[in-house]
Amino acid sequence: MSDNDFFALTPLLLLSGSAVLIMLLIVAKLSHRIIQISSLILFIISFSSLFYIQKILPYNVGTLFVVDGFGVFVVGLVIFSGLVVNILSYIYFEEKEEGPREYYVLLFLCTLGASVLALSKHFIALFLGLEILTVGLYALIAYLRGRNHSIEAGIKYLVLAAFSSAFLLFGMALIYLETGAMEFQDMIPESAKSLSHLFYTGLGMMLVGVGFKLAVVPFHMWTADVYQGAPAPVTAFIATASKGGVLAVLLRFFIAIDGFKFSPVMFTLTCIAAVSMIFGNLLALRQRNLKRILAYSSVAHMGYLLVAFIPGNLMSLQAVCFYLFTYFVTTLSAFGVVIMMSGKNDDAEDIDEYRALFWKHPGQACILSFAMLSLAGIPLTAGFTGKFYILATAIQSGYWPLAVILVLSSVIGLYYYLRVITAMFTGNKNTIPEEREKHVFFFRTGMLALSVLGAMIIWLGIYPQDVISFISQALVTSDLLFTNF
Amino acid sequence: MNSSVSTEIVMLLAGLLFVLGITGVVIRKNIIFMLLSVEIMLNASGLAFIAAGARWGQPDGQVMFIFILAMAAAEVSIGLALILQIYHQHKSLDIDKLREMNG
Amino acid sequence: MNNLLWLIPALPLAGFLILVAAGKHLSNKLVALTGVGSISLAAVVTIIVGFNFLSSPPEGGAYAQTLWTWMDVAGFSPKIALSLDSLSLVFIFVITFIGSLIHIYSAGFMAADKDYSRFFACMNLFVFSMLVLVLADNLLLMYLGWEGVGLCSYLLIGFWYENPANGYAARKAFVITRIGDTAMALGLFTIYYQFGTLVMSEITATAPSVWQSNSSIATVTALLLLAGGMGKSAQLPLQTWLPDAMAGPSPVSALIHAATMVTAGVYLIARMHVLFELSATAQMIVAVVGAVTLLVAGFSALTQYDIKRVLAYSTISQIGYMFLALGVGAWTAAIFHFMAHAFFKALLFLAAGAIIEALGHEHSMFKMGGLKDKMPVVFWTFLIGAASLSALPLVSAGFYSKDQILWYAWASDKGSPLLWLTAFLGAFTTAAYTTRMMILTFLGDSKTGIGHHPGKLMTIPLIVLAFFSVVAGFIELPHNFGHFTLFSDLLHGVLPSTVLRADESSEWKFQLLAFVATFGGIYLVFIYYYREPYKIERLRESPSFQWLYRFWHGGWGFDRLFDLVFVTPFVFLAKINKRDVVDRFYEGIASVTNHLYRLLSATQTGSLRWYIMGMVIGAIIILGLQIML
Amino acid sequence: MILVWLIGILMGGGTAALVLGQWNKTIPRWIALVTVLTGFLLILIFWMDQYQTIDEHSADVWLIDFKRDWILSFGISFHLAIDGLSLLLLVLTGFLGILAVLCSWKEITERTGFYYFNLLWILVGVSGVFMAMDLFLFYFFWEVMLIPMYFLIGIWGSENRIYAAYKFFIFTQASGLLMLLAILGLYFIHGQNTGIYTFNYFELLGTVIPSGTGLWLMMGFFVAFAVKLPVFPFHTWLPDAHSEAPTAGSLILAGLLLKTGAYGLLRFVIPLFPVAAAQMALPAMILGVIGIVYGAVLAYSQTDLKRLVAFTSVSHMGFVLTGIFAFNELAFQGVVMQLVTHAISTGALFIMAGMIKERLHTRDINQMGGLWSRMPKMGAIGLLFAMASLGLPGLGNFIAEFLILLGAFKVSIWITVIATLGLIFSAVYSLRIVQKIFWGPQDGYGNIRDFSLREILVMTVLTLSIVGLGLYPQPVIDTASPAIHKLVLLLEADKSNIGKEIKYQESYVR
Repeated sequence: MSDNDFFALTPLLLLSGSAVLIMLLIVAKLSHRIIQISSLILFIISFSSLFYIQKILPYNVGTLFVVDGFGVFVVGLVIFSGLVVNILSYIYFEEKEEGPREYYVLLFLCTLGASVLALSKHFIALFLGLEILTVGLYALIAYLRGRNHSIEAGIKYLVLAAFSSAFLLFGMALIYLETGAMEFQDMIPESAKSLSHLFYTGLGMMLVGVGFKLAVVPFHMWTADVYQGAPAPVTAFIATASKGGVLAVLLRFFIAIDGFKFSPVMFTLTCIAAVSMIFGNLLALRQRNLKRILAYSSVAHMGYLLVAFIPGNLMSLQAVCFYLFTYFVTTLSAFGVVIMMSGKNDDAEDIDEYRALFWKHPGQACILSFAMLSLAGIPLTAGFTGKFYILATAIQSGYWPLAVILVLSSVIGLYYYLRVITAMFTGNKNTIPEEREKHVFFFRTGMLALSVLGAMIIWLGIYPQDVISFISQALVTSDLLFTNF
Repeated sequence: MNSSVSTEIVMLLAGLLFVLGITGVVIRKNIIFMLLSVEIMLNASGLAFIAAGARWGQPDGQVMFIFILAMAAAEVSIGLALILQIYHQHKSLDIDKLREMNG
Repeated sequence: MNNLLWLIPALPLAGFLILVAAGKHLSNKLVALTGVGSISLAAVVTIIVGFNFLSSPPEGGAYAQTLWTWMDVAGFSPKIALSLDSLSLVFIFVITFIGSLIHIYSAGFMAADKDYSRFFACMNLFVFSMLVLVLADNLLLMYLGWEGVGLCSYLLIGFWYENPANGYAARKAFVITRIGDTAMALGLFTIYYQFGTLVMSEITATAPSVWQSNSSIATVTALLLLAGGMGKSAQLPLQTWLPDAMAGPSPVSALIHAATMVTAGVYLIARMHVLFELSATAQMIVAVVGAVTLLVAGFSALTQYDIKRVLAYSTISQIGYMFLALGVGAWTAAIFHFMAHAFFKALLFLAAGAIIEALGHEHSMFKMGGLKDKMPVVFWTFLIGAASLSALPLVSAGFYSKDQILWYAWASDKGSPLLWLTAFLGAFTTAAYTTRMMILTFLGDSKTGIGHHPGKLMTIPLIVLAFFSVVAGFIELPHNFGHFTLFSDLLHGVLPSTVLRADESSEWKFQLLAFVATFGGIYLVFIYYYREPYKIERLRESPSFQWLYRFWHGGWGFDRLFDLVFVTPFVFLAKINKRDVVDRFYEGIASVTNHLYRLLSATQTGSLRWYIMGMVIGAIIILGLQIML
Repeated sequence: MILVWLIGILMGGGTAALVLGQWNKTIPRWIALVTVLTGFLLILIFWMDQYQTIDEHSADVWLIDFKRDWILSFGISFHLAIDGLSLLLLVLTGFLGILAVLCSWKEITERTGFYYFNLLWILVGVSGVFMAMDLFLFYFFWEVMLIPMYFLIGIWGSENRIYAAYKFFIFTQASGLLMLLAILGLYFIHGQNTGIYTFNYFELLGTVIPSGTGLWLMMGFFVAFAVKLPVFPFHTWLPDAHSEAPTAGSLILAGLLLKTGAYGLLRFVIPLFPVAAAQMALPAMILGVIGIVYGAVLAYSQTDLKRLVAFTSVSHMGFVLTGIFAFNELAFQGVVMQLVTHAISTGALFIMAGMIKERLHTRDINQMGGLWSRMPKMGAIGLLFAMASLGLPGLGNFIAEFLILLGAFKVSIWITVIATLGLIFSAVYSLRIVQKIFWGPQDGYGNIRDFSLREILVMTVLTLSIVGLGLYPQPVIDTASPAIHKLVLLLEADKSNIGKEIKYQESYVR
């Protein structure tokens, strides 16, 4: 490995280094507060390193990784998500757990895993990233082991994730068997005709594995339980970083093997997208648990993302990136409010706990409203621009049925997003937890972070041009562009 | 490298193991057995990798197998920890009793 | 002088605005002064303008005054413009003159009412609308007046709104006339697209060249206008509102439901006579409608208890005569009868109002009686009015006007023996119910004590009207008694003269027959009701007579028929659909969605094994798809 | 620039009301009043200024045009422009805005800051809709109207407000998304035809669209506008929303939000898809007529005053739809008049309903009666607007309905004949209002007062406008006429092009 290789991998190295460093700090028996702050700083450093490596993009690190604009963009999102989760975690864990320090190590590891995924261009790297992420998540989900739901969620996630990993691995093995290559771009078949059933089977099994991670129908059933059972910050992380990384690698994989020309696969994906949008929205319809609502909503949103994904052209790439961005921001702010609202014993799950939030704490209520409206795709918010982008992509390539399904299902979705907002301005219950007073600094920081997220939602809704240009720029320096476009 | 066993046979074995694993996961109620079955599935994949590597005469398959082993180990360790907790809380390892979250 | 024309409608409007804006703060005296004053001034201006008109007839036979362009859209540019010709002159004279008399009467009649100013405001608005109706130079502006009088009629019928029955009567009146109005609006559309204008003089000038005689478009258009007229003028089958409209105060009945508004249909048809002349069918229908109406209403009038309802049916019947006249092409005769009718019917209503007021709001004639000596002024004036109504030969205005119609019904080229026969029968009936009313009200024993006598404000208008009820007839005399044709000469600038098919020399025979009808009617009723009342008692016992009596009393069952055919189904549909059946569809969608949610939600069992099962099935489907496709 | 100012003032005012509302409950309403007054004056002065120069036959109908790049990647610009039609509707927006603030003056006592914020932001959305000449921007404003309205209904509405708010939001959003699809379809068709990807309205005009696709795209727009208008089978959100909203909400819903639907049909559906719109004309007119009759019948059966008035809106908007698809100048001008006068008359009825509710605490007309003797002023005004609603000549609505019917008569006699049934039914329901509320025996209400000074002011202004429009509608007609004229020319040009159109289609089909 050359110096340049190391240079290109700086963010990953920083992340793994941070994990080690935090571990050492824990050994030094430093307080939660210090660990939190130092991990915050480390996150910021890792995040800034992304800008630092801009100039050498795109860059191939051996056969395993490619550091290009697209990858860096997704890594940026992932680290950003880790950063936000980190900021919001202090109060949440301080109230609940005796030793919340290891949590930060795991957070770094998971971030690392998702980042590795986003940069990988090889089965081994893919597997590695996926497992770093997943194994970390097992622990994170069950982190608050005192709670019943945590353990239940943990074991469900563990069994299912391992189960799906097995599918993924078997699929990879089949493809490897068929093509003799583990690096994505080497397994490009000359023509679709020469492909055997074995290859398709392999691809199908990989879809099962990836489908689980993305939580699309029919592999969505775990989502709600895990979202509900996991600590709210972890849920936020699962909802964003883990899905973003997996989607990135899926995209990279498909572009590399030009999977868009395999009609059975694309047909499958189309069905999955359609069913995910419909089922996701329907499942959330009268759900009263906010975390479960967000879980089902994420199912639908993954469906939307697949709609953008399916056309498989440059615009679809941009749409996916843009939507991921808006989805990250939105989901993080939604969960952010949940985290802030959560009390000592339980998360603020039931939407009744949000009654009258508008009058009691307008700031949080506004941010949650923004998030909900954004998820619903109402103009003025990021979600609308994102959805607009997706619709444009779909229509440009003539995927009218998908576009129509997207529209109709998001109408169903409207109902439950509105229910959350409605809950916030009805009733008179005071549910603001008291401990906010104890951690004024962290509370303020948290609110600041949330406000920034809220502002970003609006900013993306009103003036998305900067981000769109930024994404186009990032994609220009993407390896995957040169190979197939 | 001369292989006396054809790739097809090994793949068939891997496939069988995989299906066996699936069956195990689906029909067993005891969490430990479920975990075990998942391990079987993972190992089936590992086997498939080795076979594939063998077919192309590359070490990559075996590398992958080692990774799989490592990951399986990590997974099992966390899994067992969780199972302990479950037993602690529920006094049972019946997975069907663990369905508090639904809807 | 024609620039004074705008003042005629403007004065009542000003009165209305003052009363609306400040009515609550003015004393009753000031209110009356404003109300009566504005109309009287309008009457004065009318007389000045009319005098001018007669002394120096304008070119083209009409004064015109354009105030402003109402709107201008794609060549459709109706103007707010007034036009005065001899026809409208007759009308505005009647409206302002009788209007001011009735206002004066009302000042006394309504004195005790708490809503004194509201009453005068509405009355002023009515006079304004009516003047706009007859002065309008185009059909659209006329339509404004047309609907405006409808509104005022509504407001005044429902003047005593606290009794819901009055409100319902008002609503009925408005809605039924609206049906006619709507047909008329359609007529307006047709006319606009046929002639490219709604100015009446232009239409009448160009119609004969645009339309062929008896073309179907002419018939349809004429019939649509007729429908408008039928609504306003309470002709069959839209007559049912007028008897109920008697819920309003008596001056209202006198002004609106006798003298002016209800004759708007006559005005409309006379004004658009060219269109009707182009279609023999339409004109015949006008005649038939008139003939049938006059008979139907006449028989109904014979059986009423309520004095105002008698008068109401009588009004319908008399307007039927006017329609008959229009239908047979006796244009001036119709207008002449309108004028005579305005005088004597206003008189009758006002007198009836005085009686009702005096008897403490007693409407039933069977509870009156013996008023001849107690209220002499009312009696005598009422008698003159009744004489005129029953067309007492030679001395009453009604005789001259009705006689003309009877004659033309026979003699005009569009007349027929059958039409004459109905008119003749009608004359008989008219005499009969008038006499019945007189006998029941004024003769016999007194049954109800008199509260207070009408004051001068009320009696003077009665006397003036009585005077005109006699005198008005003499301006138009048949050729065999002096052949004085002042009135028809006046109108011949606007309305064509009637083409006769019979020889004028036979007219005396018909006059003689009319004598017989009138006196026959009077005599018969006199015998049955006064001289030998047991006869009527005996008659009442026969079931078929009872049935007939009830049938006529109920206005020939029209109300029940309409209720059955239109009102009940409408109300029923409205009731059952109150919650909007379309919404059920959307609720259906919502509930399907909800069911889907339940169904899907049930799949989220929480059981890990179930989830795995789901994944396995999903995997099988996906792999199946990969292999199959 | 004046357009940007208008939007800016409203936005700023709203935000200021929200922020300052934290301190004091009465400040927001003053801020709101000043804001809407400023906005109204601004646009009114502009109107006065332009009125003399408006010429029916001038080729350039656009009075102002303001354009800045917004999202370049999609060819989206911040493009505002107005012609006479938009100008009229903007004036109406300002006018009703003032009334809305005034009639909320006493009614809203809770969370005033947020209330006026929402109110003003609805106005932002509405004015934006009337000005936007970029389809994306249009859609953007189209949706911006919804959220604050949702809050307005959901927070300050009456008992069943949540249901109503949902229904309102979901109906309009669902149809709006279909429009978004259609907008995108148009965008790409235009892009593929010309290579220029833009949402600019002026560029998209005259896009050659294969006829099958054109019909679908047109339907996308049509449904969105039909729901807003509302057209017969899509009307069911309206009674709920209207009856549950606070007075100002009902006022703005009826007065402005419904108008955006008609505006959209005139501005987008017909010019962008003349061929498809022509195919749609007969069904649309039939729907309009059904709406007229159906709305009227339902209005008759209602016992909730606001619901009743809401159904009358359905009926009146049926006239609008019929008029729009009659495709001639008379009908178009009638439609414009109807938009303005319906806003005033129905708005007045809603305000009145609000005032009655304030006094009697009920909207059930069966529990009212005899109010005339207690409140003669309100009685007179109520009567006047009931009359306006039934189309009494001399009041603005008559002109509108007459022109529409006259225009429609040219196209289809039978449809017009059925539409005139609406005139009869409108008499039936309007008089029912008068009968049930003002007439009849008076019950033992407590101490109720007649109009206060503020209420007199509001009602006087409304009365003067409706009478003024009834007797001299020419300013409105003149202002709208260049735009209408252009629309008619476009349709005529299109008629003569029908032969060519078919050739186009063949070549496109390959």
